[in-house]
Amino acid sequence: MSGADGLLLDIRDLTVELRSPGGLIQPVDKVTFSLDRGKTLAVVGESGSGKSMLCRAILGLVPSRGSIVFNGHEAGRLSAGVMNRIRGRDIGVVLQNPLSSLNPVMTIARQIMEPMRCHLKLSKRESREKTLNLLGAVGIPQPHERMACYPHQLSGGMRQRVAIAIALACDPQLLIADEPTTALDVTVQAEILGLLSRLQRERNMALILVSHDLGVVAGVADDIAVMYAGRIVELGPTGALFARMRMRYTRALFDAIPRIDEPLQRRLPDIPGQPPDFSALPVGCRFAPRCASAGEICHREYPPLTADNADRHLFACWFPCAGTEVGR
Amino acid sequence: MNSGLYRKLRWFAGLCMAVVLTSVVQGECAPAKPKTGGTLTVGMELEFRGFDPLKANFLGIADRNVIMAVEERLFDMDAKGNLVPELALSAKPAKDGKSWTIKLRKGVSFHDNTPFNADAVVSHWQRLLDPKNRYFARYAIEPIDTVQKVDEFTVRFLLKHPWAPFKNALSAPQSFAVFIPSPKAIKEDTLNRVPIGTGPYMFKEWLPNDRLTVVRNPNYWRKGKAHLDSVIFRPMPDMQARFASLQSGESDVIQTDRGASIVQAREDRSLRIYTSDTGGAYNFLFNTSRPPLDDARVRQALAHAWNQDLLLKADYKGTLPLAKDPFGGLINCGDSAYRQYDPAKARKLLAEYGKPVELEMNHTNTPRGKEAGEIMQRLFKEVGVTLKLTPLAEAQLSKRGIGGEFQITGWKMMDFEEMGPLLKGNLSSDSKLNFGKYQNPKMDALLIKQEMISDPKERQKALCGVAKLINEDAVFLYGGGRRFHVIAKAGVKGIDNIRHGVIRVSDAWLDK
Amino acid sequence: MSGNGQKYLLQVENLIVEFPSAQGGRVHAVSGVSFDIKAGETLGLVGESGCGKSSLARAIMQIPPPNSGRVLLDGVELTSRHNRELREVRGSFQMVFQDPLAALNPVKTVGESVELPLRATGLDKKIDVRKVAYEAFAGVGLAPEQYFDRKPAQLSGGQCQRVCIARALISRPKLLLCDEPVSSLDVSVQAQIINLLHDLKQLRGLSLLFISHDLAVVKNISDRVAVMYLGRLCEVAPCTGFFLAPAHPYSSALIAAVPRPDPRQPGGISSLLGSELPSTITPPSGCRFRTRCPHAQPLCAEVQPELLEISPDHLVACHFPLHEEGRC
Amino acid sequence: MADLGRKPGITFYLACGWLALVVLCALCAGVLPLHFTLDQIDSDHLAAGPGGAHLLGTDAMGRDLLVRLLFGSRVSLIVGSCAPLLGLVVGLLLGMPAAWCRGWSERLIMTATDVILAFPALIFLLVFTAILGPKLITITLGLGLLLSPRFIRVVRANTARFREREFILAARIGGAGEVSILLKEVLPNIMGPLLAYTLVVTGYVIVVEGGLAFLGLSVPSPAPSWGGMIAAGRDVLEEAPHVVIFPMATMFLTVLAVNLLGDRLRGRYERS
Amino acid sequence: MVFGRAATVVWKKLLHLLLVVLAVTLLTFVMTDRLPADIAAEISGRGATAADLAEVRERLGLNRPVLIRYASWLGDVCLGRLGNSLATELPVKESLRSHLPVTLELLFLSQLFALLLALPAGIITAWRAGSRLDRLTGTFAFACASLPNYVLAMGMVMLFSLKFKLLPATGYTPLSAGLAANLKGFLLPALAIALVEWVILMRVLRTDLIATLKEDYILLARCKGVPAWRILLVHALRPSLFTFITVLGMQTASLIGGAVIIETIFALPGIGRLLVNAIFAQDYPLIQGTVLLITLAYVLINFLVDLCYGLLDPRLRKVADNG
Repeated sequence: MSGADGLLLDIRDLTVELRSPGGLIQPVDKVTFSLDRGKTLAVVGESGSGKSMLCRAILGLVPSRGSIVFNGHEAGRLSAGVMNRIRGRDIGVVLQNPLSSLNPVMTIARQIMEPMRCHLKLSKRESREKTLNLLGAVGIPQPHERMACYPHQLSGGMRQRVAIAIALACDPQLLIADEPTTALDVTVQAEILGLLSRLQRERNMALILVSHDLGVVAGVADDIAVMYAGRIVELGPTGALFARMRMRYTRALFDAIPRIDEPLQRRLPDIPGQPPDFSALPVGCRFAPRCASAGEICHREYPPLTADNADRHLFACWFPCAGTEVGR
Repeated sequence: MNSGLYRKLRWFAGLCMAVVLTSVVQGECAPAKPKTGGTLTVGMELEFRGFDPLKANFLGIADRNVIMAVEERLFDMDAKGNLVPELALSAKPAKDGKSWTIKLRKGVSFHDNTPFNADAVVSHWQRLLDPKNRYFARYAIEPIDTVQKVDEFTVRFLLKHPWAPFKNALSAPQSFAVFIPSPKAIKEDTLNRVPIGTGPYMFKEWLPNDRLTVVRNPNYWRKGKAHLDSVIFRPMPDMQARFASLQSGESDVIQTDRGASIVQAREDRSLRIYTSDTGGAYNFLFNTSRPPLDDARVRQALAHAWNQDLLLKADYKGTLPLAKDPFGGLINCGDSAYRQYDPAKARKLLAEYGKPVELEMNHTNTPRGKEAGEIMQRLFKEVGVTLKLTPLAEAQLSKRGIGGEFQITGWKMMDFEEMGPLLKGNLSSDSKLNFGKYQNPKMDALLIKQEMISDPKERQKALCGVAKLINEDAVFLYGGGRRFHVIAKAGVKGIDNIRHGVIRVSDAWLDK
Repeated sequence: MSGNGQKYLLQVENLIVEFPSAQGGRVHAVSGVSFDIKAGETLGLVGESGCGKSSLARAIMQIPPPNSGRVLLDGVELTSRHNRELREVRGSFQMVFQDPLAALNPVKTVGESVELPLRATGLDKKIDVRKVAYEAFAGVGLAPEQYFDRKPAQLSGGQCQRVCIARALISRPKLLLCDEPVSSLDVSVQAQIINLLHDLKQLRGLSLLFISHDLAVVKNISDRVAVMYLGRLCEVAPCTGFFLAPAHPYSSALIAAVPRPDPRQPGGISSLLGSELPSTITPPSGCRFRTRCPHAQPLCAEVQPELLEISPDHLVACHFPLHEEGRC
Repeated sequence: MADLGRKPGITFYLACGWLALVVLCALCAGVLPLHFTLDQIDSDHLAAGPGGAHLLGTDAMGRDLLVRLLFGSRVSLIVGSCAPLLGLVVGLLLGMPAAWCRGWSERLIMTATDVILAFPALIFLLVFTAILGPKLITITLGLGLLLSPRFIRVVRANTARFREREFILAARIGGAGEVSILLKEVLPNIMGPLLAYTLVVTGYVIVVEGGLAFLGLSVPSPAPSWGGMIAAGRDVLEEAPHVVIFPMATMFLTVLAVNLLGDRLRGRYERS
Repeated sequence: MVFGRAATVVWKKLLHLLLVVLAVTLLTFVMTDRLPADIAAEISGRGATAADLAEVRERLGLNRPVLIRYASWLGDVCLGRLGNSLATELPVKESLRSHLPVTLELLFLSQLFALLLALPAGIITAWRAGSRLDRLTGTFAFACASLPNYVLAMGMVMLFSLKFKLLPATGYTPLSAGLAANLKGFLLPALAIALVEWVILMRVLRTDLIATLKEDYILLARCKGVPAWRILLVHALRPSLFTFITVLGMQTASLIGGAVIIETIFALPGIGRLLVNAIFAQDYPLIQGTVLLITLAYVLINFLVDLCYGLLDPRLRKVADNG
């Protein structure tokens, strides 16, 4: 990673432990990664792999172990009040479903102004002005008129733009976007992704982009972390990762995507079975039960997250793929 | 919660011989000098009906108190049965007994400044006597033919025949007719809601179901009376609420017949209890026109199965006297052949009757009515009689009673000191008021005899004969004698006389 | 696949669906749509959310019947049938919904749900429903012994969708409508379901109406594609030609918007669709796409373009169709 | 509210135990070896305190409180269970079609519902009991009818939630008729919340029956009811509070137990 | 066109409400006619004969068929006349006017107390759902809900009025006699009602609030770093008030004629007692007038609740949004 001055977020052995009907579970298990200012990290995995929980842990919304160093401060040691100040001011959040993540009974202007007024103590006029700018910046036409609108008066894409405006209200250093396009149409999805990466570049924000679709993040992420059953199984710069997918799960995930540039009526190579239940995790590699190339050791011992050589491309697999380039 | 007391004393005003047996006062003697000022709050059993005789028809137990404060009679009657002048000065009968000449007081005026004179008296009485006006209790004053003005302050009552109870007709506080209202109020037809008289207190306001307020009449002709600034009459049908209001201080004096309150008040040194016994009784009417109650044996059996003592003990906590006759002790008839509680005898009589007996009783839907019903149900059950209970609202109970739609019904005999006319009305074969449809020539004969005879002793004998026959033939069952109770704060003075349940606020004063 | 002599399994003629909107006014969900599906053919129906795809599907299923227009299945008119008659032929056309969990009664076991079509039509007196249902479970790749008596909440999304497919197929339909059957599923599971549909199609000779907003998925499974915009069809074409050379500007924009899982070829951004979908209560006059169309001319506002054949089997409703400008 | 979403706690078992006891008492009141009958008057012990021959004492009329409490539980339980059940049945019969059919039938049913809701309940009960006589069945019927609009509303609201649900559409596509959809698909789904609501109403009805006793509208004598005992005991509240306290405590505990169960049930369905 | 639709909605609503009022009053007429009680007997008293009763009935016009009497009553109502009570001859309007303030004040105070208890308790228990505080509040609430209000009233009178002599046991002091005295008289009855009613309010609020707190927009608000109190009061409370408002409306509506027992125990001259007395006496004009008042109040409250829905949720403001 580049110099310490560029380091914004450093996470070591982050573990989330929750009570569930099936007993104590760890939806996030010893996750370690770091993120530089102005960079984009994509976290990819199937639903239930612990991606959203990881985001909440970073935000301090769920109790966690391990260390989170944000901007030089160890977040784990910060009090709830300070955490509250960091949330919304230094870290902005965009949630998956724009239909449900905006308060239906508040005008969008109020919702965007709220963090400014809470954190930056802006006056009503200042915050109105800033809101107008923001609405323009996220591409909402006629922002003046839209200010007084309620969320239900906007389309899904517009709502997600509003949600992004809320996240950007206090000019955060980090934006966490938790599946920001999953609930949207393909057409809108492209726009929102484009918008996010444009804003990220313009504002030199770091971005954590969570998605279940490797294809979606390919174009925007600097780094990609693939999660499976609570753990990061592969982590590396996008280019390197796409060039050589080492972990078999990553590869399978990639292959399962139907592609418009593929021939018609191709049988998709799917991953058999289901992701494991957190309350009954398999011993050894968690992907082993679904892995075609699993050997005896895979069922016995968890593979460490390591790199082949000194590069930043880490993966956790006893029998990594040969590393042929993916794609056509 | 429309109280069973609603109807407690609602009957036509009557003709009474003024004999008051007791007027017991518990508590220390009142100091001589009344103090002036203050507001007295009186807790009443019922909401007021109104004060126009033609509209309200009869004086309820609550109305009596108000009307006595606002309007006045020509005469009051003392405990010995002598007339005591009020608005009149004197009353002289003619030699033939067929007319009375009455001198009126001068210089008195009504609260609306109309002068009190012969015209006021004549117009009031003539209004009630006019058949067109259908005054409900006109038959009670029927012997009066007409009332004439002799001069400005003299009136003459012309009677159809000599009539001994005339003095009662002029003074009985149960009767609407005795109170002289303002002729102006009658003319303007406001009397029913705004009573106007010559009395010590003037009507101020009436908020239905909440309060009726009267204030002192500054121009009251009897100087030295009307000590209070104002009196608030508050209808509180709920018995417990009424007593609670006395205890917590919202009321100064209350009417009640609730045993528990009276017993509790006896323990409370800050409270005084005033009682007054009179004629009449609580009773349970049998409908004797229908089987099985047309059979005297069945009625007698029920009389033996009934235990009045138990009712008085359980329901009234012993605060009512046992009734064996309707005279409230005013006439001593011995035991009047009263049928004692004797289940064995009852069973025997029923066995003689031979058929199973199933009955239904109407009672008021109040705790009191229900309790009486439940006691009777249990007692009858012990002798093998099934009693079905039908709780009814007061108006329903009345309607069914009057219409004869009942087998047994809770009822009351009104609080008269002279019970003769009432008994005649209730028990004569041909009477419209004979709701039990009781037919007995022997009874008819006795009733006519008591009316005709003028010799007091013979008359008493005849009345005792009636009382005895009631018990012998088991015409109805007694549910306790009439005794009025008033509970007051110790500081309330001058209310010792509570005859017929009336709290005479004209004499009352506060020693606070 | 061509040939006029071939029998149409489904014919939809001038279908119109309107309903009162919650905000007042009438929603013109489907405004005169006609198309047909041949036996054994798969038609992919594509469009943004809110374009009337689902309304169209439900109108074809007669839940509720359309306001006007005809639906013929195997030459038999469905629209004029009464409830009872309709119920008798329900078995021959079935549907799979978008949200598999919502499409299953939460208090019943999935087995009961699968048996329902047989029991509802009174077949339970003639055949062993349980046996048929077990077979149906096996047919969609679920072990009946393991899953038959579970409640929907105890299954994963993919398993629920398999159950739904089993239910749809138990009455041996000729036509299967799939209303976004994979859009709520993870990529890996999506691939499983698409493959399953592929297999079933081949095994049973099913005809499919496959509705999706994801062109990549549609391309993977369809023989022909129909593009829908604001209640009208823009283009109907065989897959081969369509993806090579879309004729309608909207089709072209849709294809351009599909993300490509390749960091070197980000794509997925289409400036055409920046503006919002117009209201379905007051749709634009003439060509409904004209408000977002880069090639709109005054004529487009006045005359509604008809769906015309520009090459064999390739129909397009545009005054100014594109020529060989499409991508891929 | 207690122990929502957890394993049943001690309160839950206590509530169940108490209700079981009350039901048992109501069932066995006739065969228990009691020294007194329910209307037997012990004139030597009027409003006697607990102890002696009368375990819980006697009421103002000298009747054994324990015996009356036992028999009173029958009335409270019958009214408390039958009236809500009647309301539930009416609610299902009218509420489900109202939610399903829409149009004029819905408007008619909802207007009728509003009429009953706006209609002063007292007039209804007074007239009802005045015409049919204050019998247990009359009161149960009357209360049930009065409750039915509330049930109709709850049923309608719960049913309407499923109108557009996809599994209902799926059943319709599967060829199921509307009646069978209502009965087999919707009913099992709304039964849970409805039962929870019924339990809450049960507690309410037990209390209301007592209120009717205050107005003299309760069951006919000699059958006792808890509410009737409280109303009657009010007369001797100051000198013999136990006459009120025992039936009050019994009613309190029963209603509390019912409420606790209802809430637990409600909590269960809310989570799912 | 949009305006036309809005107008139709309002007209439909008004028609529905008018229908309710008509149906309720007609039903009242028919039902009270079936009452075995008899105003004639009430007026005539116990000494009356059958002939007297018949005469009174004739005079009051009670011999006419029910529907005719209803029609003439309705006609009078349209002209603004409610007639006079048969029993007291007092204008029905005046009776209502004198009883209504008591009921309204009782209603207002009891609902105020209920709100003061239910709102904070509902919010806190929802926020800390499952905590010890939640369970404690829940248990206390259940205890309250399991006590009939008449028992509560009896107990409070014994304690506060008779034992400690803090508050009056009965009666109504008009506002003209001073606010303090007036409030003192209403404190116990209002509390007796409120202590039972707040529970159901609190429970629906808690349930809805818990559901709202699980919403994504609450999560987003937390992500925005909004303080807890603001999340509860600004974000979560308003969307959670629907059932709460509905229940509040229903409770309030039922209190207008339904607080008979409390009014009796505290000797308050309210609408409930007026109605019961009128029913027992079968005083048609008074019954009808009171029922009309109660129904109108019900209708009005329903209307207000509907209005509140619109205020609470902009999605329900059908009319305004369609520019």
